[in-house]
Amino acid sequence: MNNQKYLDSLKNKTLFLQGDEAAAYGALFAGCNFFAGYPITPASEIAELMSRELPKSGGYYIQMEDEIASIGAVIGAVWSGGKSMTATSGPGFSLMQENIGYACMTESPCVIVDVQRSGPSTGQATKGAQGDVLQARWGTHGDHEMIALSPWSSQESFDLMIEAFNLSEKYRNPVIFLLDGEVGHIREKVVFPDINELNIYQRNISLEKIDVFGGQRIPPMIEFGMGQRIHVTGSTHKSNGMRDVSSMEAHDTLIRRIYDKISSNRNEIAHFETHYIDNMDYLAVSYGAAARPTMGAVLKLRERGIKIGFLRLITIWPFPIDICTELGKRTKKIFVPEMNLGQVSREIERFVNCPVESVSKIGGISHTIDEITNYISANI
Amino acid sequence: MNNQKYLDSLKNKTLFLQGDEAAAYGALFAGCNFFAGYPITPASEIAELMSRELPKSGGYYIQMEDEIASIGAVIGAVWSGGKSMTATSGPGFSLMQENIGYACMTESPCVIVDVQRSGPSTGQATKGAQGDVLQARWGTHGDHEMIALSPWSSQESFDLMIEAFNLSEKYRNPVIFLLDGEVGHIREKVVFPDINELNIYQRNISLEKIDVFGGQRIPPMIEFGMGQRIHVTGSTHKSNGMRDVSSMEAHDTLIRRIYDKISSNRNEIAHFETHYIDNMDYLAVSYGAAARPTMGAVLKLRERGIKIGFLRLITIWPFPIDICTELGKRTKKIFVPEMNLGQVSREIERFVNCPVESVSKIGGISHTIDEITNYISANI
Amino acid sequence: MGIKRKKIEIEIDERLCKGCDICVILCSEKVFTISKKINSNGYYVPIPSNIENCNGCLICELICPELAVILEKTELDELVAL
Amino acid sequence: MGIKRKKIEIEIDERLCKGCDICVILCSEKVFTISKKINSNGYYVPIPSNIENCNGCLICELICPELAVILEKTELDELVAL
Amino acid sequence: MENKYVKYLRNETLPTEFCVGCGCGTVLNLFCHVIDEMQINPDDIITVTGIGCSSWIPSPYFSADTLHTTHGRAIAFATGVKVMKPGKHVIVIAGDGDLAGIGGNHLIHAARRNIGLTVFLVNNYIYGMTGGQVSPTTPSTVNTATTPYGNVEQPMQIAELVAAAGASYVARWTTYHVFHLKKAMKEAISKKGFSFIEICSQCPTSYGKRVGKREGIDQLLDFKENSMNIQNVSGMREDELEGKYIVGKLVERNRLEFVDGLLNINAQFAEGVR
Amino acid sequence: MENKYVKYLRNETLPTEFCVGCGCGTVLNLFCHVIDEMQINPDDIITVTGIGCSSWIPSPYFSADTLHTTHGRAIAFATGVKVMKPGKHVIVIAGDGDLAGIGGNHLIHAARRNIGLTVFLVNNYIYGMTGGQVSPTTPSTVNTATTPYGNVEQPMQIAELVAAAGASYVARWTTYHVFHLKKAMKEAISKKGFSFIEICSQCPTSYGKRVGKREGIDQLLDFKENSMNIQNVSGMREDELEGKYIVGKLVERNRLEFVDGLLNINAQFAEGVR
Amino acid sequence: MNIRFSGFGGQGIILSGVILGWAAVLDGKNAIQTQSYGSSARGGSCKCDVIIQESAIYELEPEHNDILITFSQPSYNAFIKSLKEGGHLFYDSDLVTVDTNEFPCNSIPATDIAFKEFKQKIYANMLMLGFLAEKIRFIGFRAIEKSISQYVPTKTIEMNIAAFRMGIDLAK
Amino acid sequence: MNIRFSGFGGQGIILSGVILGWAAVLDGKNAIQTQSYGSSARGGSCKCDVIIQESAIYELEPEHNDILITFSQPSYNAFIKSLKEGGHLFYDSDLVTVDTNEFPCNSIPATDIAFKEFKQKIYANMLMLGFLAEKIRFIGFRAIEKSISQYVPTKTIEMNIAAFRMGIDLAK
Ligand SMILES: Cc1ncc(C[n+]2csc(CCOP(=O)(O)OP(=O)(O)O)c2C)c(N)n1
Ligand SMILES: Cc1ncc(C[n+]2csc(CCOP(=O)(O)OP(=O)(O)O)c2C)c(N)n1
Ligand code: SF4
Ligand code: SF4
Ligand code: SF4
Ligand code: SF4
Ligand code: SF4
Ligand code: SF4
Ligand SMILES: [Mg+2]
Ligand SMILES: [Mg+2]
Repeated sequence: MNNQKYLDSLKNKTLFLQGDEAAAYGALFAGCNFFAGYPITPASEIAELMSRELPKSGGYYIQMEDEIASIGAVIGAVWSGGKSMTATSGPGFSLMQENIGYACMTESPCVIVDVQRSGPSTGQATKGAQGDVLQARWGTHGDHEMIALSPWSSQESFDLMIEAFNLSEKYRNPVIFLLDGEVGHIREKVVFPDINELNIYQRNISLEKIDVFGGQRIPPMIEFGMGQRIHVTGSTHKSNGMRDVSSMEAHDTLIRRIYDKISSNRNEIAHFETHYIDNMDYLAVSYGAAARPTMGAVLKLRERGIKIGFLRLITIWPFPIDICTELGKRTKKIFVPEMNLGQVSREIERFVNCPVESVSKIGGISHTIDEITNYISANI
Repeated sequence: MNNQKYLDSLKNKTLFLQGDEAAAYGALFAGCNFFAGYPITPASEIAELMSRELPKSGGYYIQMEDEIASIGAVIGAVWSGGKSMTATSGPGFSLMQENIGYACMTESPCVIVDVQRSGPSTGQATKGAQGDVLQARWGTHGDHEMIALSPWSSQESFDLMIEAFNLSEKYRNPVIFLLDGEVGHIREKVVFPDINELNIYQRNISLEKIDVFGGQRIPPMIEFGMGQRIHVTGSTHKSNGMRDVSSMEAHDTLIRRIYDKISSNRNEIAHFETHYIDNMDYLAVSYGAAARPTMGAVLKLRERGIKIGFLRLITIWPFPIDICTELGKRTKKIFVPEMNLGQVSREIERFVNCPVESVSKIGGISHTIDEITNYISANI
Repeated sequence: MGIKRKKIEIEIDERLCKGCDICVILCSEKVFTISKKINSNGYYVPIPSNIENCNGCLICELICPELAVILEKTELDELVAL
Repeated sequence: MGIKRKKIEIEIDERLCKGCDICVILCSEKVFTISKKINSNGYYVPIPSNIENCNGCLICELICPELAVILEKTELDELVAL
Repeated sequence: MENKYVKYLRNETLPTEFCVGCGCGTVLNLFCHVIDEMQINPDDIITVTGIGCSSWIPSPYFSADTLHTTHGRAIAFATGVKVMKPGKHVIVIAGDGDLAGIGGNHLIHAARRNIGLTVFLVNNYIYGMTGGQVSPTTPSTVNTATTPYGNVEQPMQIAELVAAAGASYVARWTTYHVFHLKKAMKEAISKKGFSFIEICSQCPTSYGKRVGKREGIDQLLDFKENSMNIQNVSGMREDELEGKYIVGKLVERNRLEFVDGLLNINAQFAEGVR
Repeated sequence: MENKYVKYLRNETLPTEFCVGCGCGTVLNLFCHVIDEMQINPDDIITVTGIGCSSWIPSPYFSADTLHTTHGRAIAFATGVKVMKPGKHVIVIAGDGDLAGIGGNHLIHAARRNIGLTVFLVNNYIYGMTGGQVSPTTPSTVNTATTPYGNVEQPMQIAELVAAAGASYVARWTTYHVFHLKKAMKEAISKKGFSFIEICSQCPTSYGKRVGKREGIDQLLDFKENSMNIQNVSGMREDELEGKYIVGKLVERNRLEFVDGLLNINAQFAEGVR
Repeated sequence: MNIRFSGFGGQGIILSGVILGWAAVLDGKNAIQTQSYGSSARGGSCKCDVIIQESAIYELEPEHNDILITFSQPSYNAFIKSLKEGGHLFYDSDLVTVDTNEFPCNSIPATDIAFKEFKQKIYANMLMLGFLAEKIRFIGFRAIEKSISQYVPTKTIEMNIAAFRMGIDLAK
Repeated sequence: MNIRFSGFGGQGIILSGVILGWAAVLDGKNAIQTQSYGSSARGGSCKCDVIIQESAIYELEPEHNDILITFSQPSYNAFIKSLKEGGHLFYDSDLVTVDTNEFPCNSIPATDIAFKEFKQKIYANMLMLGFLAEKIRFIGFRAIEKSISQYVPTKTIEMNIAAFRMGIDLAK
């Protein structure tokens, strides 16, 4: 079976899938043909599904000796024409940080799934969390930007994974797919689309020898083996890829371009969903697993006559600054239910002048609707 | 030679030392008796000095096979009674992240030096930078707090390293020593103190079997081999150290305590230096290498009659929130010269309502006094 | 001269045993039999029903994954006519 | 029947040579001599002063760390009386 | 009656959480016997381990100072322990994935460095704790959770590799060979320098069931029937050895122990020789 | 005249930045010869490397597709390359610290997996680029920047280790043995499966000067005088071999190449056999 | 409606929940299913939760269940507190002893029947599912049967459906 | 005052800077010294900067130098632009050809003299340091000699100081 045939065989199917599994299928629909990974709870389901399905669609699954090797192989595959990804959880995500920076620096498109579990360190390995949100942005050394997406359901996990690949190809940047152990493990209905109707971003590959690392904000890529004899390096390089480790200008030009290509397209990359924001006194902001009981709580509070709006972030990085700034002006207080000790709430503080209150819950179990409802009721 | 004799032999000496070397001597004065590391520019000087000096003072130097092993050995040594440290730069610091989280989770006091170089990735290996400031806070997965210090001279590198060990022992937390390649490599005069007049925090060791992981905000430690048969784990644990990976309460109690022991002592940990803040219209905030030309610029601007104050951060994490909040109320604008694309400036934004402007410079060379002076003059 | 006679006692710790039957199958003397009764933990704890056959080889005690086999040898001195 | 005579030309690339003298010392036929003159890069480039002694072993060309030894063998057919 | 070895365990953690018939329990059992027979005070033992089922042997079960580290890093942590506590028995017990998969580099370098650790690697041929993904020791062609169409990699011969890396003592035994294994464990603990035993062990839940051996005993019988002593295999072809467990002692030799090396230097300074 | 092998290099990067007399240049030189003699089009080569002086052989000098990765990870990256480009020659050239120090785990696992990479490890017995710290291959007792009182560790026998890990082809030669090394490089490139050459190389700047061999030629002469062919060392004692360079071919064998294994499975699906 | 299946690993607990959840979806409802699994303790207790609603499901981990199905004493002990007031308890009467009369109870010796009727204990879960389906009648039998045939190995579909139907009969 | 020493690795460039910086400190001034080193290119050009001031030193990397000392053509080429207007150039006359007359120039064939007088080229740096010290007279000779004896191997102190003093004499 080749990829087209394989995807046709899945066309319009409805399945009962875990968020992890849905993400893996999303990747297959996006054209992923290379997966390298290392088992870890609660992300192993992605690897297992990929090991089963990739050979059917003509792709390759490898289990590497660790997570560092996994992300390494993923990047190697990218430059060899692959659409590639890995999946892990916090401990593995920490180990990958050095090479995630390499992917930023070499502008290698790839998707890294972090199914967040209760940390730090080994923590509670089978419990979900949202504790890696700021790590996704700042985990590697040096200045860089990052794209990170966080779905709240199995269906969105599928859909957003396609978007993750598209963004990574379009912006030539790694994309962090911030699942959490809860969304990763709930089984829900997922409807597959028809692959022919999907919008899959095709990698911009140059067959001629051109500047692959500059000259334009997002240069085209090449593929190894086509005769361009390209030089790819994580050291500072000129637009032709050749190392330049002494000139300040080379570094400044490269890093600012890599930074700006994301930050200046913030609004194009930033996805979110709003509810009841036209007529609100308060605002709830949430994402991923925590967004579900938050939505439930918003509905309940509205029923009780409390004018609360809801902003659900889908893109976490680059941070949807504009909508936050705007809504911040129209609310008395912002509540941010998160399964961490307040990470997105910190970011919001940068852009608003109203009080921002983290409604944090840790320990592996997402908020109940009542917990959020009661907290907000008591603190408005 | 034992440690006391060794330190006596250095008493009141004046030397011409690189920031790196001064940090290493500081560690020796603080009682460091174990160093495990892996060479990397621009941090290797620390390892080299330690390999030369530790055996003289009865301590141990090991070069491990990589940075992951280095931080591992450091933590192993801590629980075996060592005062221990490692030193690296961005790439190695990224690799250490998983086990830095382990050190937070197990409350293992140790010092990790990151001599920041121009990143991301391999970047410009011999050039200095301040690009790992937010990584120091958020590099590992899961919720945690962090202590990070950043000296601006060789002398301060020496003095602050002693403080780094003291804080790490007192708060039972890893301390990140955020040197930068510039301060790490300038050679300046350093005066050693008399060890007998120094305030060295002695580890609080319990010889009885007690709760080493709870019961009080900062519990005492034990040392392996004394018969307590302690259980140390990076998994969520009860106050006696035994793993509990299913109870929400166990996780919540542990993580919030580990978090609060730092954040609630923020003002005790936070060191900074202020100049001309009593009478100011503008404020400059800086730290590490960038603080030096900033100080020069502030002096120059003052000469020109511009009322600018200067806040030099010495502690970066926990962030000195109170002084920022207070000064933020008394200034029209805050300028933050940093050798990155704006990292501390982001944090300041959280606490002030005035505009915060990053005066960033990347590419390995710190700002000149004129650059900062001119920038501020043009933007007030 | 004395020849040593050994008295062997075998018991299985109900709290620890998980009924894997490794002792049952590996005992060359068929000392254990499989129980028909489930215990409070939900396991079928073997019964050392033929202790008299035991040759004291200790395999059961050493190989039990739950340290559930308790085997005690008591050595009794005895005079034997040559 | 022809016996092949080889004509060997040796040159050292001034741009590349760093004067490590490895070729000078390892050539068993002492073909190279150490130069007394520094070149524009600051190196003493050897001189292939005894090319006629060269046995064509190729060591110099293969071992030069700078690919600076240029060695060309031209094979000339020649009739030789047996 | 109570099993007299249970006193070496943290009683409140019993019964173990290992699956029924898991070989980890046998290793734990034998380890208790060894400590008892060697009359080692557990206060003089520091166990260090990683993440995985096998890592639970010391953490939490065996009652000694215990450092339960991150996945793959036990030997690195143990290195710091041994340097600061050279007089203690520093014993690492963990799995194939942990010590030879993600942690393989620490393993070979510790062996090379010849630091005086004792390492018991419990090789159950699989990633047990995470539910049965292929490990570096999974035999070729076996189907696992991540090799649904058969493993195309070759299994690592860990003991041979550690021997090549420079260890002072290397052996391989299975959980079936309780007497040999017990003896080897004693030798390893007594040996100065880096000592290592690869213990082939059954994992009915995550591995056995994938090779038609659903109960612990099934794999034990396989060990029994298919083991060959290393002394008898020289000259045999690779294919003849397939499916065999090569047991026995691979290496025993004397080299400078690493911490001794460090201590020598320090002693020279202490004595003013340097 | 121009050296006809210079065309294999990125001309604008010459002269190299290697120190005077550095062995890396010789490896580069021989590599050009090999490619020329094998008539391989450099467009069919993908070089992958790490961080270190030796890594500069492919990056930037040799003109082919070049992936200059992070320190120690070249083989991991190369694995992704080879899987996606099985028809290309994927060649890894890097240092002892890079491939066998920090990167040792990738090395042994790639060897075990038998993925069709060609690896040339330039062993200069030191961390050259960072200025002369002890490496896993630094001989015992040598003083380096981080072993000022002598190295107390034992050097890794990399070739032996890689052989034990399962590689298809393993050899060791020195930069002095230009003809043998050239031949071995050809064999390694031709060999299906994981092939590996440990190349003992001089580093006058960071290593040689610490052992009284300040010029490149001094170490070359040491290689010349102290090398022994592996065929002649069997039965010799460890101490007799001290200071010797054991050169020759250690292993050549045929095993299933990893990517072939993957391709077989995919082919079965493509052909509907599965 | 929040339903929790519980018991030992290996009793088909999770499969029951997945089948029920998917059946609910086939029946046009919203459903999510979650499961908890121990790390190494494969023999320990395990649970599988299913939430079924007409409206969108926002809560992922409900505090209380409407229905608890249990196949082992330890899991009964662990989860009986999670049952809502007025919630329904289902259990295997051979394996669980109930020590409360707070809740409406429904039990069959499912494991024993499975072993006797189908020669394998593993069919106990489908027996119980049929029993539950008939007692509660919230999901159509057709949907459940369709779900069963999608989730069990092809060779065992018939047997599983037979067990399911026997469960229904036992409830009548 | 900003002083830059430059040349090839191995010419003792960095040592010169360190000695001078430390001498300034011994002389009661503030001084910082920095150096740049290539990654692998040990033979390439290298530089060493010293800043000496009465007041506290806040600038770490000055854009312009008051004094440039150079021991090789490539480093001369690279750094001549960094010299301030009116700055002083010092160089080894055998190794460097100067192509500008913008600056006051001072040169001696230091390497050659060192080889002839002290049998080792390595003393060129101390010759130049003495030459510089006498020409500029900003740091006391005593301080410099003390600094030399702290930084060079004990066995070579005498020779180094002799070279330094010869440098002074050459400048007179
Ligand atoms: C960095 C990291 N990666 C992955 C994991 C997930 N993980 C936990 S245990 C394990 C493997 C266990 O296998 P093994 O070491 O063989 O031990 P076993 O359970 O088989 O005894 C893995 C991959 C982790 N905890 N940390
Ligand atoms: C993660 C990381 N750690 C450390 C370094 C610093 N570093 C650069 S090259 C190198 C070692 C080089 O030694 P080797 O691999 O033997 O190569 P050589 O220079 O000797 O050829 C090191 C440690 C780095 N770049 N990245
Ligand atoms: S071997 Fe142990 S656990 Fe297994 S049945 Fe026998 S006593 Fe019970
Ligand atoms: S000691 Fe030996 S013979 Fe006796 S019961 Fe145990 S296994 Fe059987
Ligand atoms: S070997 Fe090459 S670089 Fe060295 S001297 Fe000869 S030609 Fe020059
Ligand atoms: S080819 Fe051989 S003989 Fe001729 S110059 Fe070169 S090394 Fe000497
Ligand atoms: S999964 Fe395997 S190794 Fe883990 S406890 Fe169960 S049987 Fe033992
Ligand atoms: S430091 Fe050593 S390996 Fe690096 S270029 Fe110089 S001689 Fe070669
Ligand atoms: Mg295992
Ligand atoms: Mg090296």
